[in-house]
Amino acid sequence: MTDDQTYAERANTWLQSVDSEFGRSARLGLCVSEDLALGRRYLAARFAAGYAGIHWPVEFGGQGLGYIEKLAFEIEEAKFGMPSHYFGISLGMPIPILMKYGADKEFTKERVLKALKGEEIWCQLFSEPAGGSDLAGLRLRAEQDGNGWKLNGQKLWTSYAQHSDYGVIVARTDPTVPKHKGLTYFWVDMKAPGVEVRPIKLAGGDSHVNEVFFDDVKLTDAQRMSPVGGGFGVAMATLMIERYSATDSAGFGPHIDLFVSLARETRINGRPAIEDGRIRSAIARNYAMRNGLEAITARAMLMLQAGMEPGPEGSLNKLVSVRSRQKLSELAIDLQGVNGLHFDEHAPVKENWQTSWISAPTGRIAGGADEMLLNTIAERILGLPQDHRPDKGVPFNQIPA
Amino acid sequence: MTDDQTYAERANTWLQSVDSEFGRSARLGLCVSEDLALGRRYLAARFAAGYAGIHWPVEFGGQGLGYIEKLAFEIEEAKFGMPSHYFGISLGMPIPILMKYGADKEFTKERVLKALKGEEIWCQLFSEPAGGSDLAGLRLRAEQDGNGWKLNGQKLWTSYAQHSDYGVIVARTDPTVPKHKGLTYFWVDMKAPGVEVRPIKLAGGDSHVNEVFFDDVKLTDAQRMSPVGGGFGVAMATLMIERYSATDSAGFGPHIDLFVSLARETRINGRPAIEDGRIRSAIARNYAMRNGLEAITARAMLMLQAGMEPGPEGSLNKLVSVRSRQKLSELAIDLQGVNGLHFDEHAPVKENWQTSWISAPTGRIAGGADEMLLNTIAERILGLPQDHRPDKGVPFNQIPA
Amino acid sequence: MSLLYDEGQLAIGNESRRILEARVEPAQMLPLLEKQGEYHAGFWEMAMEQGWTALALPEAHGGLDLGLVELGLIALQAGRSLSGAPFLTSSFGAAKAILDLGSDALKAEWLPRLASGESIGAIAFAEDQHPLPPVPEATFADGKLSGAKPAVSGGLHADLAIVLASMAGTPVLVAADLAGAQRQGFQTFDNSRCTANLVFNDTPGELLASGQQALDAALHILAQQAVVTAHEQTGGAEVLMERARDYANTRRAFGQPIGGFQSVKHRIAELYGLVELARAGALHAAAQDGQPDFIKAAAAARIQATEAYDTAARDCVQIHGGIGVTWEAGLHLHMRRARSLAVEQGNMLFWEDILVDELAGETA
Amino acid sequence: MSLLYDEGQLAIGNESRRILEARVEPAQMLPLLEKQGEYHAGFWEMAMEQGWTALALPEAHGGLDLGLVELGLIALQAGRSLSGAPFLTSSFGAAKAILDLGSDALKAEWLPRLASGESIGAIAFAEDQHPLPPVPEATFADGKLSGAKPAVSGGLHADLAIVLASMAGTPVLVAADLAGAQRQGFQTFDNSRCTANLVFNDTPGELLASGQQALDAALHILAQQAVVTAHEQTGGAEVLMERARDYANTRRAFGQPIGGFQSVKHRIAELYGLVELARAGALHAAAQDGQPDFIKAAAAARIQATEAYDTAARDCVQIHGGIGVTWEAGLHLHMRRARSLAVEQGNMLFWEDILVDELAGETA
Repeated sequence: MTDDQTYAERANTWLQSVDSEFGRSARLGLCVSEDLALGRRYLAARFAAGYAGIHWPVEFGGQGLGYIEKLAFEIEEAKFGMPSHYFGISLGMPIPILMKYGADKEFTKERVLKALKGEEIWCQLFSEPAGGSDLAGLRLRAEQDGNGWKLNGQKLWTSYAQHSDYGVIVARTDPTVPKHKGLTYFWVDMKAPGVEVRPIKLAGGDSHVNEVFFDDVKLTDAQRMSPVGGGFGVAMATLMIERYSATDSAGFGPHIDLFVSLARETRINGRPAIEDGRIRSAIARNYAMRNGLEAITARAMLMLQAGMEPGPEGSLNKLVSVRSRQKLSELAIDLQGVNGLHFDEHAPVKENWQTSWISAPTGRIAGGADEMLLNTIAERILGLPQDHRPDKGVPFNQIPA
Repeated sequence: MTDDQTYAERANTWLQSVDSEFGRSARLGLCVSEDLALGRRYLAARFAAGYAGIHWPVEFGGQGLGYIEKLAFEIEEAKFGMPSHYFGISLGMPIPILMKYGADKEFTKERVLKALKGEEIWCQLFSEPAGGSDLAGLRLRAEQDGNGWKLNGQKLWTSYAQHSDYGVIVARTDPTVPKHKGLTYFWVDMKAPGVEVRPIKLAGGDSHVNEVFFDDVKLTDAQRMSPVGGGFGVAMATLMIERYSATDSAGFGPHIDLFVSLARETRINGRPAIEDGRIRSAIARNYAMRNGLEAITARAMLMLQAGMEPGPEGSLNKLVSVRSRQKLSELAIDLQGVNGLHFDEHAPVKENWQTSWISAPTGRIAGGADEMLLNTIAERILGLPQDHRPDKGVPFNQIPA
Repeated sequence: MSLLYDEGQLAIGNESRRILEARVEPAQMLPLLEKQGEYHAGFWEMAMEQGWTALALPEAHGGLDLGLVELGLIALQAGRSLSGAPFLTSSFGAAKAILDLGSDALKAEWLPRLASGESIGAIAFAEDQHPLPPVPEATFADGKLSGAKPAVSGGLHADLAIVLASMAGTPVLVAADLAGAQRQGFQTFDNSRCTANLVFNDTPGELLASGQQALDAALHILAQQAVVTAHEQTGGAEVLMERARDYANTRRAFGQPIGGFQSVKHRIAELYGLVELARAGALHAAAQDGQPDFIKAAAAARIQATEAYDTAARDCVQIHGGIGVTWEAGLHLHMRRARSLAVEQGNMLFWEDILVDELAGETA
Repeated sequence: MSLLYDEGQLAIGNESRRILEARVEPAQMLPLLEKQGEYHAGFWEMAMEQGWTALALPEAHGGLDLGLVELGLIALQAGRSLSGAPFLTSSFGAAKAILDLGSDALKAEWLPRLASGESIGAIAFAEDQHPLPPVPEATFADGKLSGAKPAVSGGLHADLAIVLASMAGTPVLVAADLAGAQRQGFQTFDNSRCTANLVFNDTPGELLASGQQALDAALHILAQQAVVTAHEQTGGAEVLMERARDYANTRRAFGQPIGGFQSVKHRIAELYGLVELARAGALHAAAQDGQPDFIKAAAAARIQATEAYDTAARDCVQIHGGIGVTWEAGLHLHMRRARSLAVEQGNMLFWEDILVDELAGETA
């Protein structure tokens, strides 16, 4: 048995031991605030057990282990449905970026520790009403204000902002230069005066994303995390991290086995659905595709283990898996016949075809819309021409809105 | 029974009477030149029987009837597999354009009559190596030469050029103005010195399209069919005629009934393929789609009858039907199992899945590639923005090749 | 019937569209999602006052003597504005059943009230995954119904249900006054459909047909409802295609309207194609009502329209990006409606099988 | 086996690619389409001289003791340059059958000759639409084969065939020297596959397995061939994706490279995805050889690779426009090859069913 298999087994044993306290069953019927509170207690326990910041330096309270161990733990953790998603973005992008670009080491250390223990949550303030896919097109202004800065404007689609203590933010510090060149990267105190968070209700009824308004919010220059005008690079670095966060060949929806079980329990024209060619084809095609994605991920892990850089094909996962999850969920609803009309908006997306279906479009848009992912593959991997961009090189304040 | 039904019945009766002489069975095993000769005799007979130029003015040898009668006859004619396709383009576009734009009425009348009787064939010289989809990007030059013109350059994808006596051609008469504005429309004698026709062999093994080279080919100014620089408009008029030429919900491939029969004769895992959900779905989806196309065509015919202009949805036919024919033909090959490997390159496309499959890509490209048709729908019907075109308004001789 | 609308029919289409757009705000549908069993009262009042409820019924019974083509026109417009109640289709189906199979007494009792809209009808054929169970579990004996019918669209408010049950092992079609039945509502992803399980406990009912005749009649009623629904689905797909087009023409990214990117532009063009194919198929089927190949035409229309609406919902949301998945934007109302209409009248799998059986029969 | 190629494996891939690109011109394949039963002799000589024929066989029998992963690497490169003969796969399958089931005498007789390539093997399992008929019509009795096997890939040149026949109603696997059989060639859309009907007339054969064991063995051999073929299909899809990319970067229309239009650009990006999924699936399956879930892995790889190659052929031609459908451009060679590889090892429908049976068994 390989080291990371033993590691996974140890992790699983620990997760078992706290399952009844934090796991799926413990979360049943909790409202968001109760669930979040439980999540904070789970993170504290996870930290104490030595499963926090697994691949982070020890000096920051991490375990100093490898990316493999981190992924292995996440795979085990997912099996128990632990309440850790509130902290996923916080520990996923902002904190690592803070560790890398944070000026004040002491301050950084303190934040990282509190984040690992679930005491503090960070959010990522990138998207704006004017530009979901077009990050560099953002409008939120940061103006010199004495030795510091003053933020005015609005962010959109900020996940968990309503629970966040801090956030990382990209703002326009110079509207007179081309759009990529006028941005600067800061961290911001979400409790500071002038910050207003308004949750946005999504199609499925949940509200984990927010509008965030900034009205003369004051920052010290110490909160700046990039050179003035050098914010786009740090923002890109932040997004690149996402590529390496845990993938899911099920597109973050139900596992194919659940569809197979459904096909065994349901009937088409009186015969078991599993015997119907249409259903068999859907199962086989989805399984084959997911099997390919999993082989890609497995190979990437082996390369990381061997100290190699995994290939760009890792970027296929979200594009392919979420899109197919959407159609498979629709088919699952059809398969249930009139019973498929039943709906429980709180049913877990990874176990319920209805919530999987209603939230799938968010998955196809958040973290890079399908079309943007295809462009990235075409341009960065295959070297095909960039799209026509009339705004290229044009001073931002001269681009027609 | 409506008038056009009686008309169709009369046509059918006549076609029956000449079936043994010209129909499917009579053509079996003929080489192209024999088949073409038979086709000329068929057109003579068709003319004598009063089924030529059905909706054309009597003064040009037509029957002076309506578009409905013309379509009705074509539908009947198709059932017998008559050898008329060599003359389809000739009578479809060039001759109508000649009737409309031909300067010399006597000359025109003579040409129209000979074309209707199958004694002469016209081709349409539009596409060039440099621009299949981009018609206005053509390079073939027509230079002033005394009172006339001199053609130099190359055309490509010219159907039946090797059998043609005349052709209509678009040439660049002024390279110093934006590309749409420098074109002029002529007719040309395909037997004139300097014209060289080289057949192109296609993927399926057949060679009905050609390269045509023009080396100092002389034209009189009487052969000009548009104002100098006004050729693009006439070219567009030519292409618009295609929209109203007979449509085929089978994408010019086999009828869905043939797929149903195949599914009844073949087995999947020992059970009749027609009972397999995958095959049932393919049949149902294709039938439903074709049923929609046919309803669109039927409604268009009623509108024409009522003197109304049919809606733009007529332009869907080729896009939707040929694309789906391609995949259905592939499935039909799969369905035949190892027997599906058999191939007869001369088998009629409307009755054989292998030749239908191998020639389907040509159908998706000729007469407007799928992508161009989607652009046309998006721009002309839905008012969506035109693609970015760096060459817009740029003098032709300054566009980088 | 012709594939060309006459002036009267065009007027019906235009007038219903005008009044629906004037009186029904899609936003008004949002709160209905969060309540169980509430429908858009304004929509239903309009349907009654405009005579849409009476449209396809004979004059003799208080109807307007028009047909599927006209009702389809209304349904298409209703689909554009997310028809606020499912009764237009279900009452029509129920009335048709009674008209074709009911006794004079039954006709006299129900048809005028269904035509006026004061009574609401429902169809209770399906059981679990089978839209037309050949031997239903719900039973009928001595003029009384027992057992349950799951997830009946409009069941929470229907006064009358046409029930497919079995009598001593043979299928029967029964008309039942729901005063004597129990309704169990539940949460659906499209609550304004007022879906409920109907539970019968020696509920009195009147036999309409039995054996093969019952199954044939049930399929015919389902097919007629499917054609009305195909129009409704076409209307929904059409309005989504228009919203996608309008958004793509105004929303800018990378310095141009996103409609300038072929991934967006071609997807909308494909939606146009799906909408026109669905429209043509639905009209063709409506015009075939009463013809021998009506079932075939209805199945084809149903398949094309279901694909059009589901695809339009998927793509229109995707084209809208982030805003498309917000509650307020309300595009999810169409996502939900596309799915509920796809399921209610028998899913794609069912209609594919019906159609192929018809086609295979021909080439036999 | 690992999902990471080791240095030796990488060397095999690079070397085979180098030599194939140096010695095989796709254009050389065009004339083969118009002759019946001719294959690319240069390709097959190369396969012998490079030891590709011996790759996956044990040293004891003149092989190189390597496995499916290495053979897959060769097949992928061969697929890129339209492998000029089908024997690499068919001889491997035949050899495997004899290795697993044959007598020592049979092994001694055939394996060295198959390893060296001087003899060619073929698999004759399918009958009409069934890749693995449970009760074949070809029969075996008293050590003699009778009846026919249709459209056997490589059949025109094979010296040995592994035949799935039936003996008194039970399936049997038989090794037959084709010296005693009749070959009927015919025109296919991919003539260099040298496909032929094999007709047996009391042709002597040796029994390898019978009953369920014969069917299991046949499925296992077919699955191993399917994995080799999945690599070949992946290579074909990969080279088509590259050709589409290169053409889109150079061909200009409307004043820019057509790769600047998202309809072209995104389609090529989708092809990249299909190629990488096929590659990963094929390698995973090869690495699973000998493991309990090999059949499942092989079926998944086969399905993904078949979809990749068919789609790449369709889209690459479309992206090339007019030039793409000319005989000279030769893209139709890939269209044809994609289809013949899709059919030869059991079509998509067959492998979907195999995979689902495996999966359904698990969740049972």
